[in-house]
Amino acid sequence: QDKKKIYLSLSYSGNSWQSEAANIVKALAKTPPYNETVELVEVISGTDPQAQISDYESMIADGADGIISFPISSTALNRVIKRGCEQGVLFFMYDATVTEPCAYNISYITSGFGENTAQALVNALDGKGKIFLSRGVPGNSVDERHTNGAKHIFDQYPGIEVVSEYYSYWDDRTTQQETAKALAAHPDVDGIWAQAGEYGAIEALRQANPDRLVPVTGENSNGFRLALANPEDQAKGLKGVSSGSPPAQSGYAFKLMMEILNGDRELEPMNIQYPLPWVPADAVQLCEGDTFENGCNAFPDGKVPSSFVTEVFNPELLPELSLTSALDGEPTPGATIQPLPADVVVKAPNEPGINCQRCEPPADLYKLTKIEPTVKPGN
Amino acid sequence: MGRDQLLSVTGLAKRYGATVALQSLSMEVAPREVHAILGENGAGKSTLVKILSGVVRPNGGTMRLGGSDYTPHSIVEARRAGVSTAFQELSLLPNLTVAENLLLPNVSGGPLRPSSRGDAIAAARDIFAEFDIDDIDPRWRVEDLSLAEKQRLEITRAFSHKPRLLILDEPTAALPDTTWLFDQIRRLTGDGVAILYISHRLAEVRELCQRATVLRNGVSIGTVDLAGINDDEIFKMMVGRAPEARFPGRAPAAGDRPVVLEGRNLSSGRMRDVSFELRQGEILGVAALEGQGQLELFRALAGLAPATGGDIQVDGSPAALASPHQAMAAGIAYVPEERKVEGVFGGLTAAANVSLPKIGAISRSGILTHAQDAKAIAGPARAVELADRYFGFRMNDLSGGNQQKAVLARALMSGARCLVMFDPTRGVDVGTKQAIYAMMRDFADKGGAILVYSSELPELVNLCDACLVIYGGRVAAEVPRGELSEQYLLTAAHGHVGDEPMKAAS
Amino acid sequence: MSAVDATSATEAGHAAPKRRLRQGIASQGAVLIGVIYVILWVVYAAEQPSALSAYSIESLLNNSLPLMLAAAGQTFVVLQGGFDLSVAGIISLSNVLVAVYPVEGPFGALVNLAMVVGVGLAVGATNGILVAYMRIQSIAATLATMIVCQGIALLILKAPGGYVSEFIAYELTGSLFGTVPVAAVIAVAVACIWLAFRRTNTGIALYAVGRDATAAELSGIDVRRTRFAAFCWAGVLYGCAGFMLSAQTSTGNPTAGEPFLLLCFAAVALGGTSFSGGSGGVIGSLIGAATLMLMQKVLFSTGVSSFYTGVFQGVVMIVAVLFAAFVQYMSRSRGNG
Amino acid sequence: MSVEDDMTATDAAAAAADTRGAARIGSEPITIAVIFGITVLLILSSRFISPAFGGWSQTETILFLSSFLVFCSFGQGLVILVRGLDLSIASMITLGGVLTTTWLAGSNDGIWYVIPAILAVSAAIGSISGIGVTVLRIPPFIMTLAMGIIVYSLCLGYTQGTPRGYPAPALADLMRAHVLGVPAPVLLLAVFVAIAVVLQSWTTFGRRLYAVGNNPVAAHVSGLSTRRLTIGAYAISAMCAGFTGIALAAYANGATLRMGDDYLLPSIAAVVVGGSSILGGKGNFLGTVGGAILLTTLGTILAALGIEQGWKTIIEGAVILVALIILRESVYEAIRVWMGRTSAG
Ligand SMILES: Nc1ncnc2c1ncn2[C@@H]1O[C@H](COP(=O)(O)OP(=O)(O)OP(=O)(O)O)[C@@H](O)[C@H]1O
Ligand SMILES: Nc1ncnc2c1ncn2[C@@H]1O[C@H](COP(=O)(O)OP(=O)(O)OP(=O)(O)O)[C@@H](O)[C@H]1O
Ligand SMILES: [Mg+2]
Ligand SMILES: [Mg+2]
Repeated sequence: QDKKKIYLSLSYSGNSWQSEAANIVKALAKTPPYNETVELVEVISGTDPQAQISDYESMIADGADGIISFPISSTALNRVIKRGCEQGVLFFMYDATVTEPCAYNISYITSGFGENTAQALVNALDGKGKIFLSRGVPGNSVDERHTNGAKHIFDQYPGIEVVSEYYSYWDDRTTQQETAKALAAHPDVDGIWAQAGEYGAIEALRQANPDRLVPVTGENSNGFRLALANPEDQAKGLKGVSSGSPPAQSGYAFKLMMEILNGDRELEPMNIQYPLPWVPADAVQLCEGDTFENGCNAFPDGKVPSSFVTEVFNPELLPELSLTSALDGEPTPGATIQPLPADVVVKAPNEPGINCQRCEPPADLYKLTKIEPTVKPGN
Repeated sequence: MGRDQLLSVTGLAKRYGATVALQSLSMEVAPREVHAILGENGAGKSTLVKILSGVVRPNGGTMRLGGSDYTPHSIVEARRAGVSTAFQELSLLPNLTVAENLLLPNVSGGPLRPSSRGDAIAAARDIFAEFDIDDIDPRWRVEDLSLAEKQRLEITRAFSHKPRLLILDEPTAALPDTTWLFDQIRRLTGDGVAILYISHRLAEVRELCQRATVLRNGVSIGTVDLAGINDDEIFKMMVGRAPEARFPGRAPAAGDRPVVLEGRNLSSGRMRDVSFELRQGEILGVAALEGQGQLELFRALAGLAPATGGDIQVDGSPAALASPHQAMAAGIAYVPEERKVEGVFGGLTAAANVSLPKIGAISRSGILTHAQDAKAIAGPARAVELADRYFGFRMNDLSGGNQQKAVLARALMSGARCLVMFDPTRGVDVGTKQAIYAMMRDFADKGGAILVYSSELPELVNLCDACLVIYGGRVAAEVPRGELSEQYLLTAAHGHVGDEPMKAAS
Repeated sequence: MSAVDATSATEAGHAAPKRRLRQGIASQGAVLIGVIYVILWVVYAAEQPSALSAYSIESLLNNSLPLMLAAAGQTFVVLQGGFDLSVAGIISLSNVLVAVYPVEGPFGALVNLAMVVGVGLAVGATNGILVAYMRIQSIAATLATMIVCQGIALLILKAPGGYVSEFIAYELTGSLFGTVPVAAVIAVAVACIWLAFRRTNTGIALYAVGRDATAAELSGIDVRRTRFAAFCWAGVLYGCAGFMLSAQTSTGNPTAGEPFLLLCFAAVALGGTSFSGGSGGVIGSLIGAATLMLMQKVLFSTGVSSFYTGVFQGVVMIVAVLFAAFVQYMSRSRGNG
Repeated sequence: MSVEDDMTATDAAAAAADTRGAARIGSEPITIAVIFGITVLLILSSRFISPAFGGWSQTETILFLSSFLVFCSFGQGLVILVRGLDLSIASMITLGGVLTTTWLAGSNDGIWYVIPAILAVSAAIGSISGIGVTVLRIPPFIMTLAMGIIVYSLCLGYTQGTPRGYPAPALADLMRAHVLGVPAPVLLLAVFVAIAVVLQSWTTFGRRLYAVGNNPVAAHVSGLSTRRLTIGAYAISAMCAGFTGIALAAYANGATLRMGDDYLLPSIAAVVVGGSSILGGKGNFLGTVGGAILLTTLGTILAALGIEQGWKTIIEGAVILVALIILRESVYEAIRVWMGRTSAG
């Protein structure tokens, strides 16, 4: 029989986000009928673009039908991707993107994480206060996009003062240490705008003063969601919203790619937007079982580590998945692959340097989509 | 006198931090003269050499060379002014070839011009031919040369710069045979070169030099005509006290005492089939020309290069000396040949260097203080006349002779019953040599045993209870105490025993 | 660097009266890593038949060249007895410059090349002054300059982007006359320049200074100038590495140099250059770097489970070195017997 | 000149004792003093950046945050002392963290044997590196780099990419506890430094390591077991890294696989900025501690600066450079000459 040869190319592995995203793809590939029709090979290239280039070359030479990948660089891989496309290989990038037009990008990046969370923080602070920006990786285009979005909002509020801006490498522990350093200078901070690693920011606040928390916006760690929903922490001053990058993107990308490869769907290479998760404190709901059911979006303490990224599921797009898929890469017993809804694909806007090279961004780039300002800008 | 001197130095001084290496040195050297510098270890001789050759700059004093002011800022400047030097601590690069070392820093004839290997080798051959060296191949790596070969290379390199003033800092310390050197020196002085000659061997100095300047504690005590002064007077100028008897008296022969260390048919490298017996209370000498296999014998006993054939017995039972650690455990302490490479921990203090083998015993449950060090080493340091003031010095900051004393003190310190010493008095001053002889005699008298190689035959003749002569890797002669004489040892070492030339092993 | 290397060296030196000629030893490291490289190629080609296609070879060479140049530069510094961390900073900075200020055409490529060589030289010279003349330990001084370079790169380009001129991106990663990869030409050119340089006074001085700076000084070598020159050479080569990296990725990235830091030391070590200075050479490092990149291919083709690729990678590195040591040991003992 | 004149001169000089003085002050105390001096100056002057700075609470934070770097730098320093380099530190920290969270799994039970077990595993892995370096004569750079890659990959496989579990609550509590008003981790740091200083500078083991690092050939000739000592240094280094991993896991209340990455270069930097020679044989742990605290202080101050990251990075490099220039040998020489003069005159 004719199995499709699919490569899963990771940059680095070693944080919950990366391994969950990879596990989802692995679990899907083992779910019937893909277990019969897909041969999935996982390759970890490390953080060096040269290595990923080399691995892409090898995959193309090896006759891959499709490559699903978390790209290390949005630009350095373009040349090899282009060559792969010429050989008829499908390239699906999840979460991070490439600017080569012949690849499919599936990402939430364009969905406005920075501006929406920033507005949520402004709302929580009533438009004034000293805040920290806990950023991602210096010199990274995603971090740049998020931060620009956030600053676009903060700049409209003269009452908001960014007193410290530091890089936390999307990592809990680094966030904790960097936040601790910033807290040494500004123990009176009023709020923290964070990217991934936000739970570290909360730990640092607790370490500095066990009785006082401040509003924090951040991404999707389970620990963060639990804290947001915890009445004790709320009483100490914690407010905020959990948003940001969902590992589920990889599953969506994989299923879409398989549908194209199997001839079930016609789709030219394009940039596809994944919807931005949005879970304010009052929306946190604990799951009883191993999947997102009945609108639940977090797991009880002890079931998963606090660094576990909750947005692994999507009842609509990925009904096949459960906790064991995300944690161990095993298929959910009894599940079979369900087709994606026909009209699922949402085109992402252009973002120069992120998903296109020489292109114009839309005029309403930083339009708010998840939240309305409750404080009027400008005072 | 003043006008026709080649070199004149007045009031030269050099400090290193709180340490004064030279306080005030004045001297003059005439053209064609071989001028000796005499002084105890640490008196400042090498410091003078370094200043004259542009390696370090003095803190005070003036130097004039050939009538004009002389203030070299680098070794190259000094060479250009006509001063070249063979250093006490050899300055060769072991990872380069002989030819490259010889021609440094200009091997290729221009900074960006690639050298042709052939040219460099030819140039090196010419130099060797000029100075009568025919047993060193310019293509060899210096790493693989014996210490004596390195010493000759260092000297030849100094010759090759065609100096007006040639400085030789203890050139014979590692040269068992001085004929070649003396011939060259005589030829060079004949050509008008003046030579500053530093050595602790008075006999040599008398043979070569007309005048000597004596240094003590960094001060030049004066310049003397060697013809008009006897050894004791020179000694008194150097040290400030009258000399003791040169060699200690010897105990009765040790024939009936137990054998401590025995080698049977040892082979390794150039050494073939060497057997010996070393008895308690005995000092057994080893005489040999350069590279006859004596080094292999000593290294085998030290556990550094285990013998490939034969066996070694300690106290009558076979001992595996596979590493220096095992040799130490068997009670054998080694004084190595190449001090700089194998003996000295340059960055540690002299005290730490000496106490090293015994720190386990002097520490209190593993904790060790500098005070404990200093206390523990006092005895051995006194035995080799290493002054207290040097205890806190880094070894690299000590003079060559003082480093040697520290290495000797370490061997003593180790508590071994058996010392295996390769040329222990190399570079050590006249006064200290006597102290070391006395120390060795004392060690033997107290029940220890010593195997000693020396490049100075009088030492062997006067100190040892018996002597092995090694030639071509084999024991050419075993000379009992009664028959020890320099003449006899020399003949045997050249492979003539009873006027019968011996066949070399290989 | 190893505490025991020295011991074994003297043991061997004294046990074997056989004298070695320098030629043989100096190139031995390169020969051994060359053998390993060939063996890896055989494994790779056996696993992946397309490995020997012209395209495959060209792309592998293109992919390896930046690391090869970086490792070549690092070798100069390691030979004189030091470490140069600024490699990461200079590569990032060069990459960013080429991508932010692209100049089209072959002449433009020269302008861009001049820019990165200038930057490399400037940073190298700064390192040289700090290390040779101000006597700061090289690893510390170059750490500081690396950080400064990274900062400047971030100021010039905040996030990946920019375009590299077409000429650089396409001509320099293609083949001359459609047959000889440009990358191979550059690598061979660097090797030839090195072979000539090694025999100049400065080249010989480099080995001398690395082995024993005091003895080198006493032999009349200008130790400081030699060190300074080594850092300058290194800087220039890092600049070229950044240039070729830009050609390959055809964009700029302010953190492009970071992966090169450890890799280029690994390449130098694999190439048989000793970190205590004074032995080894650029050719070994070039092949060492190429070996590291080839290893990526071999790992891929053997299909080790992805989580444990690292185990395989680490073991291969160790085995490569052990193999080299074994061959050396065998050849030496045969020579003695 | 006649011989008689000389002899009188001789007698005169004979009477005078050797007045040339001895070596007085080593470079190490000066390095340590200077490096702590720079750190204190930085802390004091940081008051201009933030009014909350320059006080005890900032110092507390700095000490606390630098303790992780101090722990792993001690091992790194020992390995550098014996002419090596330990590039496996990052992975060993990760290993320590991963084992802490998976073996303890969020409970206090077994903490008494799990922690020693983690340290033992670390030490065993360090010994393998040491054996590779000494017995197999693999260059330390390659050996420890390869070992680091291997250990990292084993962690990856062991956790299947996601470290789970928590450290013991007791450990997490310890990180937050105060003893006599001082945070427990700061006290832990003090105890660690005391033990480490004694081990490196005041024990026979430390002295032997200096000897091996200073001249490995001479150490071998003097009968030291250079191999065992070197292996010991690598084992301690791995153990310190494992310990750092435990502490970090306790601090962050969990482990990640990249948790060690931030410590590799800084651990080398702390050692070298602290005055140790990267070529081995020379250095003092107090200097390393100063180096680690200096680097952390700098990070803390930069975090509080409201400027672009590019400029922050440039300032970081520049400050390190200035510190290095001040810490140069020639500066000690000057100080030593000056002290020599004043004490002589
Ligand atoms: N770099 C240095 N730092 C400190 N003291 C030094 C340094 N170099 C030499 N000294 C000291 O200067 C003094 C003179 O040493 P020098 O080497 O000139 O003696 P020397 O006369 O050559 O002795 P030897 O006969 O033993 O070779 C000694 O006390 C030595 O310890
Ligand atoms: N250039 C020099 N001139 C004079 N004396 C020096 C010089 N360098 C070092 N010393 C002396 O050497 C002594 C010790 O030096 P160093 O710091 O290297 O050893 P250490 O580290 O204390 O010894 P250990 O390794 O046993 O702990 C100091 O007391 C110092 O006075
Ligand atoms: Mg001397
Ligand atoms: Mg010391």
